[in-house]
This record gives sequence, structure tokens and C-alpha cells, in this order.
Amino acid sequence: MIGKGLLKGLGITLKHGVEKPKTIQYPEQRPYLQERFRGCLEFDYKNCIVCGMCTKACPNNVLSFETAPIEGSKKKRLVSYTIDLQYCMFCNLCVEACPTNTLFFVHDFELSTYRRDEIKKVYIPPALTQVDAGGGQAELIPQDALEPDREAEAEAKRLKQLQAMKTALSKGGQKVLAKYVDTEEDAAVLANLLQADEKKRDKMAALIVDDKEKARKVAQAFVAKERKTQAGGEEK
Amino acid sequence: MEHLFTNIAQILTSWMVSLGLPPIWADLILLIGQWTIIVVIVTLNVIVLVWLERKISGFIQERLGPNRLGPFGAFQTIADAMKLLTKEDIIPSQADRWIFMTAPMLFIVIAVMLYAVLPLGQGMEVVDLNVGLFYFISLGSLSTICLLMAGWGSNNKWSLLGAMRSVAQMISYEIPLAFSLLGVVMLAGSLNLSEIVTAQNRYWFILLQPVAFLTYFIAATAELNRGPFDMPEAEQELTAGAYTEYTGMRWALFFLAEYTNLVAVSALAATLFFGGGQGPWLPSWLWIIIKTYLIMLVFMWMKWTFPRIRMDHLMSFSWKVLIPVSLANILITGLGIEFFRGMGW
Amino acid sequence: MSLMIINDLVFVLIASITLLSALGMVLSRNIVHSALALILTFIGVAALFFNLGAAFLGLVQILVYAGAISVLIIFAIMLVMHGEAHKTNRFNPSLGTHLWGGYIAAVMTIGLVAAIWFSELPEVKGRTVEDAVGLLAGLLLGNYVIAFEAAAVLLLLAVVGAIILARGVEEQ
Amino acid sequence: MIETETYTINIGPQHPSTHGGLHVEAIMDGEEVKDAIVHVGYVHRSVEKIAESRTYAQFVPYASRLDYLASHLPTLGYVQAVEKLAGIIVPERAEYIRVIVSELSRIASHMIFVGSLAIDLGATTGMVYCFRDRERIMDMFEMSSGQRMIASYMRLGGISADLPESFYPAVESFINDLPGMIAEYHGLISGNEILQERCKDVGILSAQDAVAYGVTGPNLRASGVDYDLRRDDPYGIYPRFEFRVPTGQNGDSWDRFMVRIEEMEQSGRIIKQALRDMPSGEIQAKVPRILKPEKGREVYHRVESSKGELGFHLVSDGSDKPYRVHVRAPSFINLMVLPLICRGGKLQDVITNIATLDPVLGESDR
Repeated sequence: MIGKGLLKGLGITLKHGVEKPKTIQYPEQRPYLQERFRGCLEFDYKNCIVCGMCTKACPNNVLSFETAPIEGSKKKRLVSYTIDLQYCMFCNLCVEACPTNTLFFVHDFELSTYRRDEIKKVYIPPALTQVDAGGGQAELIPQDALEPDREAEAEAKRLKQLQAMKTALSKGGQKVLAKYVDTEEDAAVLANLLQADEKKRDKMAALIVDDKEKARKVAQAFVAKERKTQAGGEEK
Repeated sequence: MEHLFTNIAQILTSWMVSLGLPPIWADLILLIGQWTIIVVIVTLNVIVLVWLERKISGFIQERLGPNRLGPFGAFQTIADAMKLLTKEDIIPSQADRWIFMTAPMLFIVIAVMLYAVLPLGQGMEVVDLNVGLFYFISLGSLSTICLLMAGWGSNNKWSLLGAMRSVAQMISYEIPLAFSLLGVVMLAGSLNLSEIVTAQNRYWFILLQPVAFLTYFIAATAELNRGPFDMPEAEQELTAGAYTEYTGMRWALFFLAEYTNLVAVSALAATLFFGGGQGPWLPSWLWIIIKTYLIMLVFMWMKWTFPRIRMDHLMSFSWKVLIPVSLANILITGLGIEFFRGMGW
Repeated sequence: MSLMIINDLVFVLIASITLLSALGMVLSRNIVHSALALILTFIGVAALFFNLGAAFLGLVQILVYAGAISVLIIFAIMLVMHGEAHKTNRFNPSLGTHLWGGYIAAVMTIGLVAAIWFSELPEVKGRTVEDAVGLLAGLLLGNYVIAFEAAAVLLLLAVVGAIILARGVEEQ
Repeated sequence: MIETETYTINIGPQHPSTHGGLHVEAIMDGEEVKDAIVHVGYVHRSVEKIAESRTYAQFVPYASRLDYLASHLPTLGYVQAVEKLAGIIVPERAEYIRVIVSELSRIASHMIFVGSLAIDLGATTGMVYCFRDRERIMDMFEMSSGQRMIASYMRLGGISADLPESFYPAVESFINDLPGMIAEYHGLISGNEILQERCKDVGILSAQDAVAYGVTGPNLRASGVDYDLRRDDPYGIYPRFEFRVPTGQNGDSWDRFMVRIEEMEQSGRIIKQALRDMPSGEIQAKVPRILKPEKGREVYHRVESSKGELGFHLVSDGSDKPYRVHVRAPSFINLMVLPLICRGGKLQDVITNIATLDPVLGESDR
């Protein structure tokens, strides 16, 4: 019968018309990108050994770099490295060719720029300084290697301490706590309390690491409160 | 509620007469007022319709449709209209200037004129013409000329081809359109649209004339140049057919007129086959709006489902299927009326 | 009083549009423009019918003449047209034909004016036809049914003849 | 008798339904097409010349860009041609993975075909559904190769990376859902009487003409010639798989459509078998970093792409770059029958014919 196919088509569109949309509302909802997705080509100068395999592998002359000789050495050092992304085919050949994972793709795919030269990425490694490598030999290392990030180091140290304190408290930690309360008995009460309550445990650990004075006060307050509730419970 | 608008009109007339205006002038001013309101409503309605069409196409295609500007993207069409208004008005150098420029204006004028006889509620037609239905059909035939003017004036082969197609199509489909309406006229015994509505007090004519409704619906789709019969536009074949060379507001006028025609044809279908403003609880003007919108939804649903029919199939479908069917429908209707009259109904 | 004045004004307006478009049809150099002006003339005549209270006739005028016949004319023009459009309706260069045309037109005009002048037209004052459609239908399908059917058969024959002519192209 | 004048109408190069930069000069008599002249070359990128200045390995991403709708297939053709030239033996597992991604590419390409036919005939929604389903294949390509459309996944002697774990459930669920998708296309697109009217008996290409013009692929099979390189001149590990070669009878647009729909099903079958039989192991053969094939060696290798017989003719001059690369592009050759099948049809049939010939202009113009 003519018209049957038409009605069936109408049925299909109606069915999908009431379904939920399958599209992603892009700027608010980000697309899910697979792990291997190749967005933007990036360069990490720290690993670069200036071998030039990448430029040889590239089919489209995207990559180029400048070198300068290192005094007293056969090696060369990198002066600048240029990725001209407008010619990039994202073919992954350079990444496969690179022996030291200096080149890699990141998931950033919003590469459009207003001007042609903005898409050209130039990496200039920091200037090299001569340091005494011991034994009268001089070695060239990047400048920022000399100035280690103190703040980051401190933060890392603090985090490490915090983690250690947390594990200690979760396993009891009566000895540690004894420093902050008056009696051994109090320490036992506090240890029990902290073992039961994760929130308080975390707070205590943070205080012990950061501010010992405040930790003492809070610990005593905890003990007093706990004693009170225990007493209340017994009365009842 | 039912007589809200008619009462307002009456109050206005009597107020103007009390001011000392002769009644004929008062009527004239009221007429002008009614026309202005119709034009404003039609234009605003098109904004809603375009939004609705895009939303429906979005839902059918598992998208959201416009959703950025305003709640549910409702202001998107307004932004589009602003864009069209501010666009450069390009007239091709080889175009037939006057014809090119007047075609869209005439198209919209004819489209708006269709509303003169439509009863938009009980006693709510601008002109209560006793040959209202015939007025509708004959004015509809004029829009052919506008498309032909657009196609000819553009001086573009695609345009001319689109115009020729649309003329052939509209002339062929006017015949089944008129014939399918004849069945209704025979049942109602009048060409007056409000009388046809009154005649549907007992049954809606869709129950008595299902074949007529089907032929009317198909022929109306072709008359409206909507998918699957969008021959004159046919983006994929004729780039944009008769509208290829039009830009900015001139193009928007065509768009406006097409949607205006869509509303008019749907409202006519609601009037002739679905009892016009008849319905329980709600006032008649609200009922006709609801019915018109429901019919328009079906038109849109069809457009986003079907592929475009081929030109020669389109013509042979009209001449070989629709016209015989609608003629047979007239014959059967006539026989039925005589039969029931003989039975003493 | 004012109703009469408005009526007269409307008549003058419609009549002048009709006459101007008729003139435009004759004088236009582009034959497509002529055809479009002809459509405007048809619509003007339809408006005159409306003005006289014969809405049905007016609508028939629009449907048949403005909507259908004029499209036919335009199609015919486009089919036979050669060369550039804006030179298609040029006045005939020969002076003799001009004179002949003018002569015939003058004779026709004088004849028409004389005929109107000397004939006694029945006055239809204050009589409006209530059910014009019904009366027309009664006449066409009652008294003049044979003439009506004969015209229908003639048109059918014309259509068949046109189809035969058109299909001849395919056979070649 | 009435004499009617013909006129020329230019379909393209800027036209919504020419699938890229195609230009068809149609000589019309009213709505009827008297003749059509195909102009190609609007997207010419001189790929063959580029190949002469690239090393063998460097050309792989360019090969991907030939047929961008099924990018694994031209890449497969190219790497296999080079492997033939240099005598490289590809590990088993890599061969299976190549088959899986190539057949997925074929399905993706045919989905585009179905969708673009739908939109060229005015059914916009059909196109959207096809693209929605194709998106799942694109996601799989993103998982395996990191790129969605122009995935330069294959390497000389293998593939660039093994399939990730997430690939297997994705491909299995896709293959299971494939019959449902095809049923939906049948319901919305091919079941539609209007579309059937527009495709049946439109653009009839007889078997004789198809062979004479060198038409290959689904277009040839639609004309009733039972010829599929995967079976008749097998390459890789295709002889191990069981599949049917669908053929049509009339060679009209409808047959070209139905043949492709059935090919999608058969590709699904092949993927299923490949997934079942796939061994574990190496994915990359040892290929010298600088490949220098013997001087004077020539090789012609052809694969069954989604458009037809895709051949690569390589000539080596002993250096690390090919002396000459010629691509036998099926789209280009298939397009040449367009005037033949358009003659006598209507203007709207030209659009149907272009759509059902399924040319990819990137490949046709190179």
C-alpha cells in the first residue's frame, strides 16, 4: 500500500522527536576526549637532546630549531624551537620519532587565533649558566635549575608530614597526642575520639603540622567536651 | 471571554460615533485598525513560527535547536530578523529592477489579504464575504504571479527554473484544492466561511469528508511550497530557486509571506474541517488558534521527514491521482446528499 | 452623502489604475512588463466588479484572468521570445502599419461610443442581487446548460489538441 | 512541431549538492538533461607531486587525505603498496587491526553516502541520523589512532599503536547495534515511497557500459557485475574472511543505494570474524628508519575502497623518496559515467546520480 513507508518515516521521526537530544552543548559541556586524542603539539625543552629526528620525520616542515655550539663540548645546545602549528597535520610522526618524549600532544583543541603568526609557537629555553661540577670541571645547566622552587618544596614537605600524621592518628597515636594534653588518660580519650571521627582527625592532624599552640588548645577542648558527654551518658 | 474582541470593536465604534464621527468613517477607521492588528500579529506570529520550526527540526534530529538567546532560544528569530534588516540589499545589475523589487512586496500583500475573510473566532472576520471561500482560492492563485515575477526579475537560470516549477505546480494543485473544498461547500450549502463553521454544529466535516481533507492537505502543502513539495525553493537542486538572488529584507519578505500563507491555510483547514472556533470551555478565538497550531505542527513534522518529490511525479500525482480522487469525492458527496435528502433528513 | 463621495472616489481611483496599467501595457517596451501590466488591468477590472457589488464575478475575473490566463500569456511569451527582453515590444517601424492601426482603433472607438450612446440601457436602480452565486449557477446549469457543456467540450478538445502538439516533440 | 531551445545550466562549483568542488555543466531542454559535462579539479592539491618530495613514511598522512570519508582505506592501499615494493612482512595482529579499521571506515563512508543521498533529495533528518551513527565510528578511531576523521593510523609495516582496551566493547556494541541502525535507515529513508520513486529507474548504468568506463566498487556491483577485489584479487588477510558480495540487477540509483546498505552489513560480518580470530603479538614489523627500495622496482597495488578500486602505482629510483606515485582514484573514474547516466533524465535526477555515484572530490582531484 502506498503511503505505508511515509507513515513509518513519520513514526520514526516522532519517536526521535520525543527522545532526549544526543548533542553536546559545547562551550558549557566539554566533549569527552579519548586518551590518545591529538589536540595541540607541545614541546618540553628539558628533555630535548637536539637530535633533529623530529624535523626529519615531519612531512610538512612544521618543526624547526636553532642551535648553538657549547664551548668545550661536541654537543649543541638549543637556542629556540619553533612549532608552526598552522601547517601541522597532527599525524604523530614527529612524536613517534622523538627518542626522549620531548614532543607530545595535549588535549587542548581550541587552537584558532586571530592572526597567522599567533599560532606559531616558539620555545626559548632559559639561558645556561656555568656551574662548578666539582673536580675543576664546568657544566652548563639551565638557570632555573639553580633556583629550586622553595615554596613548592615547602609545600611538598608539609603535605608529606600531614599524610604521616593522619596515618599515625588513625592507628591510635596516643604518644603523639600526649604532648598536647595534660594526662595520659586524656590522651587515650582523645585517641579514641579521633579514631572514631575522621573529620576531627583530619583537623587535628592539620593543626599539629601547622600550629602547635592552637593544636594544644583544640585538643584540650575536645577532651573536655568528650568527658562531658560521657558523664552525661552515664547519668542517664 | 467569548465576545471579548467583538465587544471591544463595538465599544470603539460607538465611542467614535459619540464623538461626532459619521458611522461610515468610524467603520473605516475600525477596518484600518483591524488590518493593522492583523499585520502586526502575522509578523509577530512568524517569529514564533520560525522558532517553532527550528525547535521541531531540532527535536526530530535529536538536537536542541536554538537555545542561546533568551529562554529556550526564543529570541533567536528576533536576532535573525535584525540581521536580515541590516543586511545589504543587493539587486543584481542584470536584474529587471522593478519586477525584482516589487515581487516580494506583492507576495506578502497577497498573503496578508487572505486573512480578510478568515473567521478568527465567532463573528471575528474582517469582512463577512458571502463568497469567502472563493475569495480565498482566487487570491491564492495570484501568488503564482509573484513567484514568476521573482524568478523572471532575478535574471538567473536557477530562479527562472524555480519560478517555472512553482507556477506549474501551483496551477496544477489549485484544481484539486478547489475540488476538495467543493465537497465541504456542498455539505454546508454556502461559500461563507462563518456559515460553514455554523454548519459544523453537529459533526466536524473531517468526519464526513475525510478524503476531501486528505486531498486538501496534500494540495495545500504543494500550494505552500513546503516540503515534500518545495519545488520552487529546492535548496539541494536549484540552490534556492526563485529566491536565489534575494538578500536581506527582500528575502525575509518571502519568508514572512510563506509562513503567513502557512498560517492562513492551516486556519482554513481548521475552519472547514475541524469546526473552526467550536469547542468546549475555551472561547472560540482560542480554539481556532489551538487547532491552527496543531495543523501547522503536522505540516512541519512532514517537512522534516520526507524527501522532495520529483517534478514530473509531482505533476502526474496531481493530474492522475489527486484530481480524479477529488472529483470522485464530489460525485459521492452529491449522491450522498441526494440520498439522505430522499430519506427525508 | 459621504458614502456616495467615498464610493465615487474609490471608483475614480480604481478606474485610473486600470486605465494607466492598460496604457502601460500598450506603451511598455518590454513585453514581460506588458504582460504584468495586463494582469494589473485585470485586477483593476475585478475591483470594478467588486465596486458594483458583483463580488463573485470579480473573483472569477481574478482567478481566471489574473491567475490563470495571464500566466499562460507569460509562458507563451517566454517560449517564443528571442533576444533581449527590453527590446521585445518595440513599436513597429513601418509608418503604414502605424496608420492602419490608428485607423482601426479610431473606428472601433467611435463604434463603441456610438453603440453605448444610442442604446437604451435598462436602469437597475436600488436593486441588488442577494444570491448572485445561486442565480448564476441556476442559469449556467439550467437555461444555458447546453451552451455550457458545449464550451466545456470545446475546451477539452483544445486541451487534447495541445497535448498532441506537445507530445509530437518527443516522437521526433 | 515545436522546436525548443536548449540552454546550459552550471551545477557547481558552488552548489549545495555537489559533494565538494564538482562542476557539472548540464545542457538542458526545459527540465530534461540533454547532456552533461563534468569538470573536475577544483580541489586539486597535487598530492601525487607532493609524494615525490616526501619519504615513503611521510606520505602516509597525505594518503589519508585522499578519501577523507574513509581515511583508513587509501592509507591501507598506500602502505600495502610500499610493503610490496620493499618486501616488508606485516605482523598478524597488525593485519587484523587493519582489516577492522578499514571495514569500519567502509561503514562510515557508506553511512555518509546514505545520509548525503537523503539530504540531496531533501530529507534533512535522514542525514542527521546517519551522521549520528557515524559518530560512534569516529569515536572508535579517536580511541585507536587519536584522530577522528583523517586518522593516519597505519604505518609502513604495521600500525602506529595497538588498539586500546576501550576499543573492544565499543566496536562490539556498534556491530550489535548496526542492524538496528540499518533498519532505521530503511524505515526513514529507503522505505519512503517518494525516495523510491526518485531512485528507481534513475541513472541506469548497464553492466556493459560500467565495464567499458572502468567503473568499480559498489557502482559496478549495482550494475550486476560480481566483482570485488577483496574476494577476486585478495590482499592482506581478506581470504580468511567469509562475506557475500552484494550485487544489483538494474544498475539504477536504487540498486547503488541498496548495494551499499548491504555492504555495510557484510562489513559488520567481517569485523565480527576479525575480532574473533585476532591473535595477540607484535603490531609493527622492523622497518628501517630510512627506507630505500631497490632501484627501478615498480609496483601496482590495489585495494577495494568504499568507492571502488583504489590503486597505487609506485616507482622507486633507489632513493628514500618515490620516483613517481600514481593514484588510480575510483571517484574520478566513476564520475566519468555521470554524463552517460544523466542523459535523458530530469534536472533533479542529476542530483540523485551524483549522490548515488558517491564521489569524493578530494580523491578525484588529488
